[in-house]
Amino acid sequence: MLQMLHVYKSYEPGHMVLHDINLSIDKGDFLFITGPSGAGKTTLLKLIFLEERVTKGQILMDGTSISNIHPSKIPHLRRRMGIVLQDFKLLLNRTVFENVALSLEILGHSKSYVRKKVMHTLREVNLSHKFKILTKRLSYGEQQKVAIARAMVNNPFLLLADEPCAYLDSHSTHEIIAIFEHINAWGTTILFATHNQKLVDTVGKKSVRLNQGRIIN
Amino acid sequence: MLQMLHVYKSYEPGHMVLHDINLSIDKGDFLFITGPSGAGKTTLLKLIFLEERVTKGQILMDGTSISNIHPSKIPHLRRRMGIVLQDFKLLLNRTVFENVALSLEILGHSKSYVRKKVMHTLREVNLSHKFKILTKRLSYGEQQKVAIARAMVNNPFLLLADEPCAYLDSHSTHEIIAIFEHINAWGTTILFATHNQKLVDTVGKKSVRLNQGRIIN
Amino acid sequence: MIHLITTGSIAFSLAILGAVLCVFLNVDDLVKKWRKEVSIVLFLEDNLNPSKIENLKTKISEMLEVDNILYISKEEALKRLKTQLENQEGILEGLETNPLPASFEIRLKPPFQNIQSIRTLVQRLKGLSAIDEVQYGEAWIERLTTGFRLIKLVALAIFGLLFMSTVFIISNTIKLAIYARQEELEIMRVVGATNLFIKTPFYIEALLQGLVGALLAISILFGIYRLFVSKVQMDSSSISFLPSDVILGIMGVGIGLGLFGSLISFRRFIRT
Amino acid sequence: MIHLITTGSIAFSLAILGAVLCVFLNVDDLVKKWRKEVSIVLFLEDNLNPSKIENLKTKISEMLEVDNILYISKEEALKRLKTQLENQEGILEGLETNPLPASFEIRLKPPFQNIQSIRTLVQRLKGLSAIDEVQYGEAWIERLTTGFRLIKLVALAIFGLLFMSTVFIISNTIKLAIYARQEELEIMRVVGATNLFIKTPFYIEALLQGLVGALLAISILFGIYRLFVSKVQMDSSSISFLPSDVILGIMGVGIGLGLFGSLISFRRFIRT
Ligand SMILES: Nc1ncnc2c1ncn2[C@@H]1O[C@H](COP(=O)(O)OP(=O)(O)OP(=O)(O)O)[C@@H](O)[C@H]1O
Ligand SMILES: Nc1ncnc2c1ncn2[C@@H]1O[C@H](COP(=O)(O)OP(=O)(O)OP(=O)(O)O)[C@@H](O)[C@H]1O
Ligand SMILES: [Mg+2]
Ligand SMILES: [Mg+2]
Repeated sequence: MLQMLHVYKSYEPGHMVLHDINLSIDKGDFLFITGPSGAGKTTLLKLIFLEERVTKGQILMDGTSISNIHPSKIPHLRRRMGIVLQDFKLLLNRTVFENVALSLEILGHSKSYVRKKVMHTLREVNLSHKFKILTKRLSYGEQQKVAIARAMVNNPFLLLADEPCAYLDSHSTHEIIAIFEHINAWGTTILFATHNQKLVDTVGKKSVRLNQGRIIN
Repeated sequence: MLQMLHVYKSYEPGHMVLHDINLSIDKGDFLFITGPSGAGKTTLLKLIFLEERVTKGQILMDGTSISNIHPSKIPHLRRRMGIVLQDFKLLLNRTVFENVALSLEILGHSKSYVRKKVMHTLREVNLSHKFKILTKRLSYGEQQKVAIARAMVNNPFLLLADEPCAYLDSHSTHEIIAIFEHINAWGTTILFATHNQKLVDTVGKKSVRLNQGRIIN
Repeated sequence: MIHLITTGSIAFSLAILGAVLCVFLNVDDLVKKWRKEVSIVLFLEDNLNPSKIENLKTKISEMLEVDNILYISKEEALKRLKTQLENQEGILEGLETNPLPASFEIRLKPPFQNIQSIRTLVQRLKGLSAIDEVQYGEAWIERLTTGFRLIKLVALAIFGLLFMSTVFIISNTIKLAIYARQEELEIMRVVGATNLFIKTPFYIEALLQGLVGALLAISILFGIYRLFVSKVQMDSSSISFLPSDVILGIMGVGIGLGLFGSLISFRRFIRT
Repeated sequence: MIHLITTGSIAFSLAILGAVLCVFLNVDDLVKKWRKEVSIVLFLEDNLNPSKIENLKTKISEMLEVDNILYISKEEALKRLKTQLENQEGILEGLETNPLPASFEIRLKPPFQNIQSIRTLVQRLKGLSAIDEVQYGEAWIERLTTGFRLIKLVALAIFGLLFMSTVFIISNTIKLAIYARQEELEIMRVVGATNLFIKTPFYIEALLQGLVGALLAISILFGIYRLFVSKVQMDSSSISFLPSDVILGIMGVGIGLGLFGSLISFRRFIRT
């Protein structure tokens, strides 16, 4: 479903952040991307949701290249994905509910559907009791859960999660992993970037290890 | 050196986030504050560096109460502390060097001292090769290290670290712990908030566990 | 808070724009009134018979430039001179015959109330028979014309400066307002909102801000106008408020500025 | 970018303020010139002997209100009337004696060029012997006085509105600029920077922005002024640019506005 062919990425001329990445991800995969700080995990995910463009190489989605896709098409692609960013990117002055609902509203769903679906997703991440609270009044762990809920609520075909459990205790982390496994079983492909090798070992899914921009296995 | 006597904190009337916290921290202590997401760890630290005021109770520093200290005295107190916040609070459009130097500049140190000391601290956290780079061009793990460097650079008598290793792999985490142990040995009191119980167990220092705003042991 | 600032800036800018417009429109009215008083006097030869005079009157009144024509007989002229001389009427007491000529007083249609038109008309009038002399206060008309040009230039300069400033200030206020909300825009983009979805609320907001700003501006102006009229104890007929089409225009400019401001700002702040 | 916006807003606002000031100062000059032409005419009884006239002249010229006094003899008066009558001189041809009285023309010192002072002076003049009549164009002076009041009120209204707007817009622009840098301020506070340490750079910046803005405004104005003078083909003596103290004032206002704007903004945005 998603293929990276000889992908290179540099932010500044002369300094490659990703080197010759080759990756093939099938529909329904659950893939961990591991590696130390600065390895290029976030960059790899950004290339997939087109926040950044590849410097060299090709990214194919369902067989067609997205490397040169027109900017106006990007929103439509992103709507079908779920994205958890390392810095959450939540609207801090809106309520938890509004943040999660945003993903559905831009798809034009009906109010009643949005309400039902958002509350259901918030219940899954144990935050339904705080749906009315302004997001800035949550602890960081709680904010991270909101970000996860927003990424899941639109039943994405692809979920990109960048360190989604960095601020969660091990109990919450395993709850989230269980949810991810559940939606993965329903067909969502998951890419999960983390520096936590132990977590990857515990969950026991496929993983790719990055180091200094290269895949090492 | 630092005492909390029957401290309560609520952000909104009727909802206590911290309940009857009693804590006594001696000079040279290295204390972990653990607890799940939303337990009140960040709130506890914010009370100490006076980002928030206690709702009830007293906080004594070196025997004198800081609960009713005049706002104009707060900066002087903070300058002697080191603070690593969960969201880093770095100046993203300045270089790594400038961010770390800030802590020293407000103390009025000479340029040459600032340069020497900043570069020394960056070397400790393995970031000296990136001192000239704009902070927004760093990965999150690297940004976290900058925040740690900024908190240490002024030889604080008290270091407050809120999840300082959330974005660091286990290797970097242990490097940072080692640095903390080192400055702790030189006299800096350390308060380290984390949800990572395993880390606390590995390091084997004193710890206090919070749950729903109460100390449980 | 940002909404308040933007709306307030629009309101204030438009209020000034409106105030200057109001002053200039009133000055323009005054100038028009003055111009109406521009007249040409034709002194007639003595002893013309009445039908000749009637003929001449019809001929002149049919000229394109002429708005109306008034016949002043010798007796009328003497009466006028008497009032003009005020306290020195004694001077006329010794007269036996009336030395003053009869005359036509001609007023012109507005488009011809300028020095060029008057000169060509005078040339034609001088060619008529039975006309002794043509008087038209050349110096006064010339001074008035220069005055008009001056006022128009000042008006244009101030208005241009004002308009540029208004556009500059409003568009920049909106730019800053958007800048302050950049984070929000970025988040919208991350979750896949289209540009249209992101921009529409901003445009609606800008439109409303422009409208509310314009209404506020007009209210402020009207308040000042009322105060002004009551302060100088004049009936409101001598100073008029902005005509309704100018008011509509101000509202249009307000909305336009709001939208234009957002448009410019978006081009700068939204990448992709 | 933000600096540019703030500086630009200050420049534009001050330019308008300066333009309005410049227009009003020139109008004021004109009005002063007109006022100088306010005069009182005293008609004298016939057949006074020269020493009596000389006496009267000294007496009047020593009055507090009188700036200068001019004697117009009977002959002089007749000559004047002839020019006044232009083409109707014929009327005077039949005269045997000169029916016009001799007169004094009095001009007043500036502080007394108003209707009240004139009325009391006229009252006193009427009490003098050998004075036949006093004329002073009451209607005209009254109209001029009302005109002055009107112009002053308009000036005040526009200027007030303008000044308020300028303060409002500039302080808000700065407010938004600080708003956009709130994150930076918060970070400074976390690391223990004192308010002084945080604010000083902002104040210096505001001061510089105000100064640069004012200089820009004055340059714009001077450019327009030069263009204007050259366009209407006048020598620069008839329209004057802002006097240097007003220029200094504008610079002061610019700096003041910058500082004042930051001051207000800080009170709102810095908690602690
Ligand atoms: N916008 C940017 N401009 C320049 N360099 C960048 C930029 N973003 C990231 N980099 C560099 O690219 C490298 C990889 O960054 P990336 O964020 O992908 O790492 P990561 O694996 O996500 O690390 P972490 O676990 O710390 O988040 C780093 O060395 C970083 O300094
Ligand atoms: N500004 C605020 N206003 C209202 N409630 C707040 C505010 N900040 C935190 N809270 C609430 O206080 C509680 C404790 O928050 P705190 O941030 O101290 O938790 P924490 O232990 O640091 O959690 P985490 O590990 O997720 O960072 C949470 O329930 C949170 O919702
Ligand atoms: Mg990353
Ligand atoms: Mg916390």
